[in-house]
Amino acid sequence: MHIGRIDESATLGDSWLHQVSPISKLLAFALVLAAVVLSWNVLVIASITLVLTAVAVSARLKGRLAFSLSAYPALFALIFAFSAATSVLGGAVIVLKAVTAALGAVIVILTTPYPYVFAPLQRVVPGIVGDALLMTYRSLFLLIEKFGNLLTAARLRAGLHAGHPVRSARATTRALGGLLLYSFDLSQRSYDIMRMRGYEGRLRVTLPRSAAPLIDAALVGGALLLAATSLLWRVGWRDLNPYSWIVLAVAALGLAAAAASTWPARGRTS
Amino acid sequence: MSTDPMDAPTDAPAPVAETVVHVSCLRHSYEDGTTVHLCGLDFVVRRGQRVAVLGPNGSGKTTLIYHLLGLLRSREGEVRVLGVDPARAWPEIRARIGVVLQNVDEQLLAPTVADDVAFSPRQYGMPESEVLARVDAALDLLGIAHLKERVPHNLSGGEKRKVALAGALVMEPELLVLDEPFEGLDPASRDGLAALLERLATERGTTVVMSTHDIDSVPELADYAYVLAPGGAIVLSGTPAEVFEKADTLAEGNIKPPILAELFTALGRADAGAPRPALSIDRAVEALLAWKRRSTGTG
Amino acid sequence: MSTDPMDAPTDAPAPVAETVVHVSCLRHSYEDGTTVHLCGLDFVVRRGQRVAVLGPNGSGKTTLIYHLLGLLRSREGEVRVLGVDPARAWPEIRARIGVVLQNVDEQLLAPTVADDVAFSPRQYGMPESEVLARVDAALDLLGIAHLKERVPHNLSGGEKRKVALAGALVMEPELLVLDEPFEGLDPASRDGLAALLERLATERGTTVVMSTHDIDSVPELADYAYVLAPGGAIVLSGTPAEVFEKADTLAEGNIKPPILAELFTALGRADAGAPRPALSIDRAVEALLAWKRRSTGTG
Amino acid sequence: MSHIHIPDGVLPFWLWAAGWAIALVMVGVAGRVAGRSEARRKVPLVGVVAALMIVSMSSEIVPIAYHVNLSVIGGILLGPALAVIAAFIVEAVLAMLGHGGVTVLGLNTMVIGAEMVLGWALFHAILKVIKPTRAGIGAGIATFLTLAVTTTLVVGIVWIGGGGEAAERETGALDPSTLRFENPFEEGLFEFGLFGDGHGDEDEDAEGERYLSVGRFALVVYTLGPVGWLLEALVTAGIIGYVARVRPRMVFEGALAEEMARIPGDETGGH
Ligand SMILES: Nc1ncnc2c1ncn2[C@@H]1O[C@H](COP(=O)(O)OP(=O)(O)OP(=O)(O)O)[C@@H](O)[C@H]1O
Ligand SMILES: Nc1ncnc2c1ncn2[C@@H]1O[C@H](COP(=O)(O)OP(=O)(O)OP(=O)(O)O)[C@@H](O)[C@H]1O
Ligand SMILES: [Mg+2]
Ligand SMILES: [Mg+2]
Repeated sequence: MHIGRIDESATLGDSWLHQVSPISKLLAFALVLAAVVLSWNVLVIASITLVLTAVAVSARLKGRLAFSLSAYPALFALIFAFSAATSVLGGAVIVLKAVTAALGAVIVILTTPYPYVFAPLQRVVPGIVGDALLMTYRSLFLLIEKFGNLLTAARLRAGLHAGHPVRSARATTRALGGLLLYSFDLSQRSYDIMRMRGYEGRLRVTLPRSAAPLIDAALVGGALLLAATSLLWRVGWRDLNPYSWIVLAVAALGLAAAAASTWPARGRTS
Repeated sequence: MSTDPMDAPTDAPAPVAETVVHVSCLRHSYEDGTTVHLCGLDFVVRRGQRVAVLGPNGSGKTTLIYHLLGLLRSREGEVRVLGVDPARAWPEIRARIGVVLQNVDEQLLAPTVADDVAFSPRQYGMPESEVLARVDAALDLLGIAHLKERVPHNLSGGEKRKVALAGALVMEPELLVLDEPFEGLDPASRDGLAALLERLATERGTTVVMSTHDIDSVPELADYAYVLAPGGAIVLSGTPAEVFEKADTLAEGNIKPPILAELFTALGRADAGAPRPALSIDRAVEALLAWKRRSTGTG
Repeated sequence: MSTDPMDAPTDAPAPVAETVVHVSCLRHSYEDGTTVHLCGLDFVVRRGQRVAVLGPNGSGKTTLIYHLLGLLRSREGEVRVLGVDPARAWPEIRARIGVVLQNVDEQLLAPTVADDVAFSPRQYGMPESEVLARVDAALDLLGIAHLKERVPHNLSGGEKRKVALAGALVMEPELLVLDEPFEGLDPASRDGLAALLERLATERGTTVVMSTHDIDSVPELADYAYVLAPGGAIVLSGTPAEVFEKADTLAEGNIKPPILAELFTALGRADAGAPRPALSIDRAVEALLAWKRRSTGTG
Repeated sequence: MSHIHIPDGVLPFWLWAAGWAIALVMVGVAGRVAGRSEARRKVPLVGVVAALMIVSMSSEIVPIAYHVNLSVIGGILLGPALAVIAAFIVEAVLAMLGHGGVTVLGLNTMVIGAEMVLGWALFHAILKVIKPTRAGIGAGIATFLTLAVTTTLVVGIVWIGGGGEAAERETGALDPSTLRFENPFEEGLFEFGLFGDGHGDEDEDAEGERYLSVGRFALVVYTLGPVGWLLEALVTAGIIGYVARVRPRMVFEGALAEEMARIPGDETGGH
């Protein structure tokens, strides 16, 4: 969960998705999110997952990073599913929705440098919220990293013994308090430095134009298609549900195609 | 922003070099009760000077620097930087000051080194072509053009510091404030940075305030030095040569003079006719040869 | 600091000291493709040795240390520490190794300095009376008893490093691994730490592996040095005196020899009869006096 | 436990829409209030608190069903106005990561915001009767009480939305028949369900309870809840006790105190 790895994937990658303009990506993400939100059909959601996976594969995102980032929410969805859903199917849908939405976000984050994500966002939300959102994003990864380092330090310095849960818990809590202060100081200095270096509450970036507007259009169009499918199945579920497998099949074909198209390159890199 | 910072209007009082920083008898109390009392001599920096702040751990160097940057507000004592109180009017002077703090990790803001260095010029709204030219120039100055497309968070400690320095230099500030800029740099990079600071001072008239523990480099990299005692009092000031002569006061402040100074002191103890301290290798060689010749002459 | 580092035992092969660390031809690829290839000479540390790892920024010192601690796992090459592969069997050897990494901020785990230093002994379940005794001893060793009740996060950079060091020393480890332990310490503290490491090595037989940029202290603080070239190859090893004689290889590795070595080299250039390099002030004074006397004699 | 882990589409439209409306009003008011004070310099604190809440909400302590919220800590450190903004940001980021959902973002903001504000208020009320050196314990008590209240709020929301026919309408497609595989051209030639009972329309009357069993939800929440509240209270007590000792003003004044690092003049800066 190293911020460096996310930055790296976002800025150094050169897939077709990296070349799509950030606005199109955000728009497509919003549409995909809408599709996930609307649908309550396990096969349709699974199809969206497959399509997103196909996109991730064709953009050659780092599989492990993308997976671990998007699997995170699954854990919590599982908790909810466990406590609230009444059937295996319902639980599966809940988990799948969480993972799919996260995957969409992860694809955007891994292919768009964060200033490009936040510059448009800061234009639409109130000043202080946008400012705080940016600081949250930065703090988030700093924190995760620092927490990891802190755990490493603890491990190097004796480790947290499973045999002493109370002692370990107490040490962890204290470390959390320290982490809070440390990360506060850190983000304070980080923010100070940002302001010293000219930040005024709005990131100023020139959003890159799309390299190929057709691809942009295709991306947004694809997302629109997903949203439409989702809506269609939602509205006409009584009639359409039996044919959900077709959607899934189409998505699976897409994934297979994406995987096939990148196969030689994948073989080389991994 | 393309005009030379030195043309900026300032309030020069005297015909000599104008005062850029003036701190007098500052007292700062941290929340937990720790008090740093930077009293004694006034801390004065004139335009074009390179000033080193020396002092043992915990003497208040970073605290002083935070006050210069308006990050802390003084309860007692006065701080003036470029003619204003930085704690009140920082935004007015911000664009004229370049800063690198002690811990560089948190100062790297952007996803690539190039973007990071470009951060300030972009925020100040420079045209993109100029931004790029400046970024390249700054990276070249520090010899890290090869890191341009790397991700800052993945760099080694010393590399990160160089990137942070490039980010501070890119606006061609008239005042550079550096907290332990040499920490984590390899000796060659230190020399490079020292040479760079000297060039900036002579060519652009950049004023530099830095704290450092690298005593041995001080004679090369600073025109003037202030020494803080434990607890924060400013007990000594002067050119490096002047400062390092006062071995007693230094010892009180837990500061070891540079090796060459020590060598000459030891030599003086062993041989009454030993040469006066020389603080650079060239001068030391000269002095030693003269000393030998002299003794050969007399002996 | 009393014994001369040059008298220290070096890598005698046979019945002498047992090998504590052995790294051979390590290759590490970071995720972004940056590869560090620590090949060339083997990196061998014997019991009781104090070994310094030198090298320019980005040469792979931290990478090497992370492998010793099992924080990174090698794809190629072998790493053995205290007889095991640390990436696999770290818990077995953990209690015998004290560690201070480059960024100390993150290593301070507890709300007060005393608690922080007590972290390891408490986790290992030592009786509280012994914990307290050890904490006091460790704080005294580093001269920071006055910081005992302070909050680590509020300390200055150098003070934090001393606390981290105390935390590593409190278990009386047989192997100390320190990444740039002198960064941010004032010169007096550096000397203190160097003396402490020497005392640990002679009294307790503690083995020390440290990376450092503080070339000038190397002769005093290490018995043995390895030099990494940019890119990571291990190009030189030997006692500090041996290493610093190879000025050419050093220059390739972007490393400047210590000031005294430079002084004597410069002196040698100016005067054919100049003395052989001496790396401590006392010896340098002796050498210079002898040189002068000799010339007086001949002159 | 008080964070609603309700994914999108479970609750009826009117409920989550109302949640959105209320949350937006809350954020708007909070933004106003925060804007009037010297809020700019508190932005990094908001960022860290929000980030900490996100991290902690994403890391479990007890394997199942419990994670720390740190919401009361956030409330104490930020004070009410900024707390609401932080709550909104936390939920927005979690929603972006699929943890919580977009439609329920408003409700979630309401709940977490309420938790933070209530925690802050209770803490300061308790501070009036205990010594400042006991701030940690005070924070612990405030946390336990707050969580008890907000958990009830959550159960209430689920109860309002979960039982009625609205849910049935809204969640229409959650039906095992989803898993029937039918040939669009030869209707009924082959079909099967993944879980055996693939014939969706045979038990219409039981559908209501299939979506979301409020009773079971409440049962789980109220049995596991107190354990979670207690853990959360302990964690809060530890952390606030620590911060109160180290940076007392952060706790007692609930915001950045005078000497703390900041760039002055920012109140006017920006836009
Ligand atoms: N945030 C803080 N809260 C409380 N005390 C502090 C804080 N920051 C620094 N101090 C204390 O103030 C004194 C001066 O610290 P400062 O960081 O200015 O020292 P320094 O000269 O920069 O030291 P170093 O060389 O180790 O960086 C120290 O005693 C330190 O413990
Ligand atoms: N997490 C990482 N991801 C990618 N590359 C890395 C990472 N950490 C280090 N590197 C690279 O590996 C090389 C060696 O780094 P390392 O940190 O070992 O150097 P170092 O010798 O400790 O330098 P310094 O003296 O500056 O601390 C450098 O080129 C660095 O950029
Ligand atoms: Mg400092
Ligand atoms: Mg390093």
